[in-house]
Amino acid sequence: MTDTPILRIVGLSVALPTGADRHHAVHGLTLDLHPNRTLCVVGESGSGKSLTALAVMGLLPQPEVRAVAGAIQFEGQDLLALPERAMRRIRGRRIGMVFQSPMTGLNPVMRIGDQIAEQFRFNGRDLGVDPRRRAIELLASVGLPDPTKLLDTYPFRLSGGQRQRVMIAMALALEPAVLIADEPTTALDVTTQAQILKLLRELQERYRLAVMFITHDFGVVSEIADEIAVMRHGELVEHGAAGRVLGQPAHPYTKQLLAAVPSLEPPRRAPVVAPIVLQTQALAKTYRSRDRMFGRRREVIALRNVDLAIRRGEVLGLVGESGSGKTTLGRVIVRLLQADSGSITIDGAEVSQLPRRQYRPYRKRVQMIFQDPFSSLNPRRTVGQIVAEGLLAHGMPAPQAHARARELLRIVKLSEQAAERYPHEFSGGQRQRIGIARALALEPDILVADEPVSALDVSVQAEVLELFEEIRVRLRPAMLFITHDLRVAAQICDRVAIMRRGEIVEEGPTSAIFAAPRHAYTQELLAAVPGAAQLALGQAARPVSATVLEHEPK
Amino acid sequence: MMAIMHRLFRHKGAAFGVGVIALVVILAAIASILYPDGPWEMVGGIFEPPFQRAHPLGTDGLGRDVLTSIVYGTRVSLLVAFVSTVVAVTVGVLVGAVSGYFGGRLDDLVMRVTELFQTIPSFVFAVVLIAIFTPNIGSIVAAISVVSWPPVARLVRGEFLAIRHREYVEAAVVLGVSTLRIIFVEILPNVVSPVVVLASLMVANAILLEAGISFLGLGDQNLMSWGYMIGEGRSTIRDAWWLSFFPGVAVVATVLALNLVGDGLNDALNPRLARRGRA
Amino acid sequence: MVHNLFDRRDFISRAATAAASFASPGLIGSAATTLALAGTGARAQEPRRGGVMNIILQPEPATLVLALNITSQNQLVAPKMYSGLLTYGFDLKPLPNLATSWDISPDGLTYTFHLAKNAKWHDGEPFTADDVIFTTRDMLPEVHARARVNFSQVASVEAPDPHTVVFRLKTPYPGFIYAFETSSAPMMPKHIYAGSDYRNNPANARPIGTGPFRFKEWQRGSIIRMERNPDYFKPGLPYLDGVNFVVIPDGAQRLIALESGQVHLASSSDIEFNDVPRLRSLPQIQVETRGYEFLAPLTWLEMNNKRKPMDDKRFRQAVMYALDREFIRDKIFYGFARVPTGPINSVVTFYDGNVKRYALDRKKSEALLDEMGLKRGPDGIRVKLELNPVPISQTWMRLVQYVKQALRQVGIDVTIKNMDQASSVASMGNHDFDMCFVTNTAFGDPAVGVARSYITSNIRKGVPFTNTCQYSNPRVDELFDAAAKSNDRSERQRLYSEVQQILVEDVPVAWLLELEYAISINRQMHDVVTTGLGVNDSFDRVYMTA
Amino acid sequence: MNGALYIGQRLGKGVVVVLAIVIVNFLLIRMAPGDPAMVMAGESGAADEVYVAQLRKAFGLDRPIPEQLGIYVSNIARLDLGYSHRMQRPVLDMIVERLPATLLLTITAYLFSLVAGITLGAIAAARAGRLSDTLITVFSLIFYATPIFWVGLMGILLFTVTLGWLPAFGMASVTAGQGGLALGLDVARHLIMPALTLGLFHMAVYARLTRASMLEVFDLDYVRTAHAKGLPRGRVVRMHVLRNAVLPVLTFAGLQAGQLIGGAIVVETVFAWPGIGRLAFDALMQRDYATLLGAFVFTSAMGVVFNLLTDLAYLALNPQITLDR
Repeated sequence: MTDTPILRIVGLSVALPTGADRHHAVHGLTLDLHPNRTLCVVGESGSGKSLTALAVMGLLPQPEVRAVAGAIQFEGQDLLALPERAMRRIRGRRIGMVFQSPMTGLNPVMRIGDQIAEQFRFNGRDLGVDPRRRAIELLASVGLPDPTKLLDTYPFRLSGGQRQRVMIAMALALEPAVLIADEPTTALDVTTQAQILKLLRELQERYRLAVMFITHDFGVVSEIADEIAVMRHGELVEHGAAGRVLGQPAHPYTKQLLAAVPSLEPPRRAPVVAPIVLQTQALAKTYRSRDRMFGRRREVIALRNVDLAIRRGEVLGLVGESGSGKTTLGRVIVRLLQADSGSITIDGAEVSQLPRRQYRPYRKRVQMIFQDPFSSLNPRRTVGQIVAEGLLAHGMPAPQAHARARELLRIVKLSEQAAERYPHEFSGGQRQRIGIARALALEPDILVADEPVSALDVSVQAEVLELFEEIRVRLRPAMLFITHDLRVAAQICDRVAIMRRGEIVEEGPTSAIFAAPRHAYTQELLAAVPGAAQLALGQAARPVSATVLEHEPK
Repeated sequence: MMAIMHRLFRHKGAAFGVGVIALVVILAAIASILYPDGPWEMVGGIFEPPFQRAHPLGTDGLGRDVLTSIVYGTRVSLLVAFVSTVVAVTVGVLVGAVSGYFGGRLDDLVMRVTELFQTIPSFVFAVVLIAIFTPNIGSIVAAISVVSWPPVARLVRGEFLAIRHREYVEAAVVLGVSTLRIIFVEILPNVVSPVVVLASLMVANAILLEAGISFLGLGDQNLMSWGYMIGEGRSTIRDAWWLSFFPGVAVVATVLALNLVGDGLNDALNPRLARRGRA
Repeated sequence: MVHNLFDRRDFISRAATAAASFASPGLIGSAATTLALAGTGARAQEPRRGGVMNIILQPEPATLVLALNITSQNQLVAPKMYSGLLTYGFDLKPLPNLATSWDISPDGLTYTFHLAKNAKWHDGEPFTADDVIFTTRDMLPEVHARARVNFSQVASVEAPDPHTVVFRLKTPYPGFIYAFETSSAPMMPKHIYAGSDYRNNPANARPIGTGPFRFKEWQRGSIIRMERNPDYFKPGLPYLDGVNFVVIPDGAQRLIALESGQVHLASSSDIEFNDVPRLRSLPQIQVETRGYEFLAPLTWLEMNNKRKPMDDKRFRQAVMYALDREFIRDKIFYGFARVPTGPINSVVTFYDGNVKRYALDRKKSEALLDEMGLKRGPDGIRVKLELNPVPISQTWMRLVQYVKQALRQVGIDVTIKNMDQASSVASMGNHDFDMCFVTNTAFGDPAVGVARSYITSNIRKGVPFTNTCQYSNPRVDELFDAAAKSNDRSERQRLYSEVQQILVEDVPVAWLLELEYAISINRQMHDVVTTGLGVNDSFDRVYMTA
Repeated sequence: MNGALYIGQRLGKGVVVVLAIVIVNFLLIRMAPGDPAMVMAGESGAADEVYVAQLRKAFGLDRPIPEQLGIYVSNIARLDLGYSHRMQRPVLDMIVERLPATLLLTITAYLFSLVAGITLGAIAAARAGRLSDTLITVFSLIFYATPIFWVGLMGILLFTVTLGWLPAFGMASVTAGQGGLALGLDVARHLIMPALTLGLFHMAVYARLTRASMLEVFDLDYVRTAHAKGLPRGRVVRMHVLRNAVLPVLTFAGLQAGQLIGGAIVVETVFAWPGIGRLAFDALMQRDYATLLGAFVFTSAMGVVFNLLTDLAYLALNPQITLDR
């Protein structure tokens, strides 16, 4: 039954400032929101989904970005035409909004209670309600422990998940009819994400809310969507019931997106038989910081007695949530950090205690690929210089180094002319490729990849994962692949190690771990992966074609 | 580089600033051609009022032409300002880089010293230094440099601390690039823009400092400086207001121009701010 | 609020604001009558009691005890509390003070002073000859530089009776009569200072003298207050009820205070010379230039006679010819000066004007320099020298810059050394200078104040205000020595005339100015400047009208 | 780690800073050419070696420098700032006597510059791009570029010489005999121009800083959340933007306190304000080491105290650094 929609977006167009890469952020968009139904608007970055949400709330960053056409009909009014004073009465009272970044979404210098109560004082005086009591109810309704004490605490004391719950409570304070959630769980760990999605589901049913949920993660879509709208370059390419769109996608772009989502079913892989290249025993590391303002000592235990081993040509996945110590482990192995105790052996030789000078030859054999494409390349140097840096550092004469650099760029499917251009002229995916080229320059035996694809859109992610697959097959390095995304781990790793609070709680071949997780935490992790239950999303990584890498390894 | 210049000039304030600075530099260069006899020559009656043919800005207590003095005053201001800033920036960058990159005991020491300089009233300290080492152009430049390097050191240290943990620096470490090369190739180029902006503001501040020092009578007696002229005009402010007024205007114009250029550079060098067209 | 924050609290509560009402406690009876008095302070006014005088003081002296501090500021303040045996008229003739009469033996060796019978110290103790002996024999020689020189001539001093003092000199010294001016020999109370550490005697906080006014209060940094001494040894005097010295650090503020009548007297460098003409035009202000005859300040450009080329007389003469001293007098000191002819100020005894004159003559100056072989270089410069500055006020610095510019025109390129007053004086004292400026005081007699700058015996490295130009001429030494000792006035005049002839020919220093400091007085005050000491006198005869 | 310990720690650090300043200056001044003995001798008319030597002994200048330093530092510990032979008075008395004047001037100027600076900065940021923003920006640009003493002089020229509204010199008019309120008003009238002159430059600095800081905060997520809650613009600007934007300004102001006090030396000279700045300047010219150093110790100490007070204000406003964590 399709009851009457509560909010109708009709032919919305949002113009971008001159000089932007295209004319319109959103072009001719028509969508409806129905009470007690969740519409998922899904699309890659730059698809205009967030701006659509902001347009509804009337929060477009004036004057650069303006709604130039269409209407947003809500409760008999066109929101686009409303003056600011009238729009202010809609915001919060009739339409609530939750944003992506919980850590920075709350005012750091104001108590939680005040931030919720101020809405009643300034935007809902006529509701005749005691703000403090109402706030306690709201905090309880979003599942936060001991709400009364919470009223007087400051945001910095809460975790990401807790803060997101507070944001949701704030959005629902004045009992709006519509809730807009712009990627509310993207910044959260997968277990916390699962709880928030469940909470949103319950709240939507309890208050018969019309929810517009914006995300780029199809797993999340499959968990929560009643209806799906797929957007690309500001236009609606597909719209329909959740089951239909996920099961039988009509538009080729939707198909391509779904295909790009790595499946949770790990492909069958023969165990790698090769000598162990990298081994660590009882690695431990504790961060000690002296707070300058008060001189208090604070200690955070990052690694607790970590043993792992990677064979030549094998990809070991290191999976864990934020704060599990997986990044610290990666940095200790490439010797960006010094472990407190324990040993690291490369081809049987203990290296962690070697002084700088003796360790230098091993530098060439261990390389790292970084996570953030925008901060892993020096903005002031050309791509050619970046890739050749390692070769030059190890004494290769410049012309030869630059020639090798151009070759490497070709290997990672970038044009040779890229060598003369600067990083800011490339997209996220291309920058990651440059990072990979840089890491491969010294033909390392060990490659540590720290969340190499987490910052990329799913389609770009797929291409880069494909590149990793080729590297694995052609150059057969021992690779430590750090990620929080179980789907990615499933598709690329031979073996997987699950880390929690500095310890490896479980380790084994990927297919075995995914099929029958032994440790409770692993089970919880796997269950929390969005879209795991509903449908076998996506498919195994495509086999590697031999032709891609003509160049034989050394 | 051209893009930066283009953005700089789009910032109308900066364009005005660059214009004024150019004028001041040109005046300083051709002063001895414009007025070969120098500022100390007694060319007219004493205390002649401004805005008349012979002496457009009037004359002072010894019949010296105010306009000539202002033109010659540009030399002292520019010389003191630029030399002291170059010295202060060089020292500041070196100290900041070392303490920012290596941290530890050295960093603590550097922080203590810069805090010490921050607490001392720097103008008073400069005045004492100059009085001690006998006021002359050399001691003025030295004194201003001594009090102006700490802010640069703090800025560079901060930038180094931030950039040092950026992934592209860690990548260089992993690649086995030498520390010196990392400092000079990876980090320093990215510190240039904030330092350039600070440098322009430091030149402005140095001019104010020099003017204050000369005003108190600690300037170089043989060099005509704006601060000296303002101080000289003070005792006869009632009947010869122009003696203090015009050199003051010269100081304000030059310092204002430098500040505008500083703002312009700031927006030109980190474009994301420019987007909001901050004046 | 902290008390001393408003340290001006009860300052001149009445005088300035309500000019008409003189409700000072001491004048209860005649308050009504003064109300009727109107009109200007014309000379015909009868002197009458009452009123408090406010005098500008800048900077504040370190201590008021005149024996311990004879800076120019204290010479203005202390003579109101202390007295000397004598004072001196405009013509520099000695006049009675604590000494009612005196006589000098024909051989000029014995000086007998008859003291005022009824003089008392402010604490009531009687003033006797013992005080004079203690002061001139014990205290002053130890703490007072000038007195030490003057009284070093004394062979013996005794007091035949409590009111008579007899000085016997080793050799005749006619200048000795000028040694008894209040600041040169302030009489100090023996019963307080005898045997004590003069410098740290507790009594220094509240000076005890015999003068017309008694110390009342000193709020540091703002005001010194003195009240009328009822037992002053001159009957019926002083007329004023009190005198206040107001510290006003800023030049412009001193001007406003004077114009608005808040203050009645400004002297020496309190007011910049360029402001005096405007002050003179104001109805309520009278400008007096007399009163500096005793000090007779003379300013000259000192040249280090031991350094090339200043050792050559012709160079020094060339410098004299290069300086336009009329311009200095009129354009820099606004006419408050006289152009000197030689080493002795024209108001001082034994001055002789018919000497060689050095009018401005740049051609002659350049001729002399050429004759010396100091040809102009390609850049027009003959020689490069250094000049010490006088950074005490804008007027003096204008003089320094004028001299530099004037010498530049004849090819002498002078660089003004960057130094503050302290270093400038230090480099003069250590003979470490090319050229510098000196202002010297004559103290009435050439033997006392003039000789010291030119006699070879007074070339003393490390001590400023001596023969720092290191001029040495045996004939000049002889003449000064003889003149100091001779008792015969006409003989001394002949000797001093010859000395002036020689010095003007040798030009050891370039004499620039005989300063006539302007004394600005509010017309309400009368008989302020009555002696050669000017404002440095006791003010016991000053009186105030409406 | 309670508040008292924190204050104690900061004060301890402050004392170390002041001590370091004193030692540095003591050594510097001793290296200066010329010394007070010569100046004193010179000014007293005639002088000879005996008199100069006497003075030098009285000043203790004949003892080796390290010994003099040792004595001096031990005296400082006992708050005995030494004896100024120039003024024949203990330095401490002279400074304590002038401390209220300087405190009155600097505190007024400091508060004025902070409050006015932040308010103007906030207005400019809130109305970014509009007329009031341009006016305030230009206004602060100009005052940021104007030498303090010139502002003072022009103020005197305008308000005293031409218009005659305001007194230009000293702390109280010479005729202010009356006590209490009348005197208070009179001092207030005298305070206007010096405090404004000293404050305007720093006000411009804080205005620019507040504006920039607020513009940055406008873009932060919690401000967008505040807007999404439908709060009135005034509330958002005041409670969410300003409260966060003011924190960096306070830190900067705390550090800059020393500079403001440094400016006092010039302002006190121009306006003949009987404070420590003027005392330091006169002492400098007359080579009166004891007084100069005493003045320095106090101005630095004031810098440390101002810095600490501003830090405490910062702590009060910024809950993230709680003392009792």
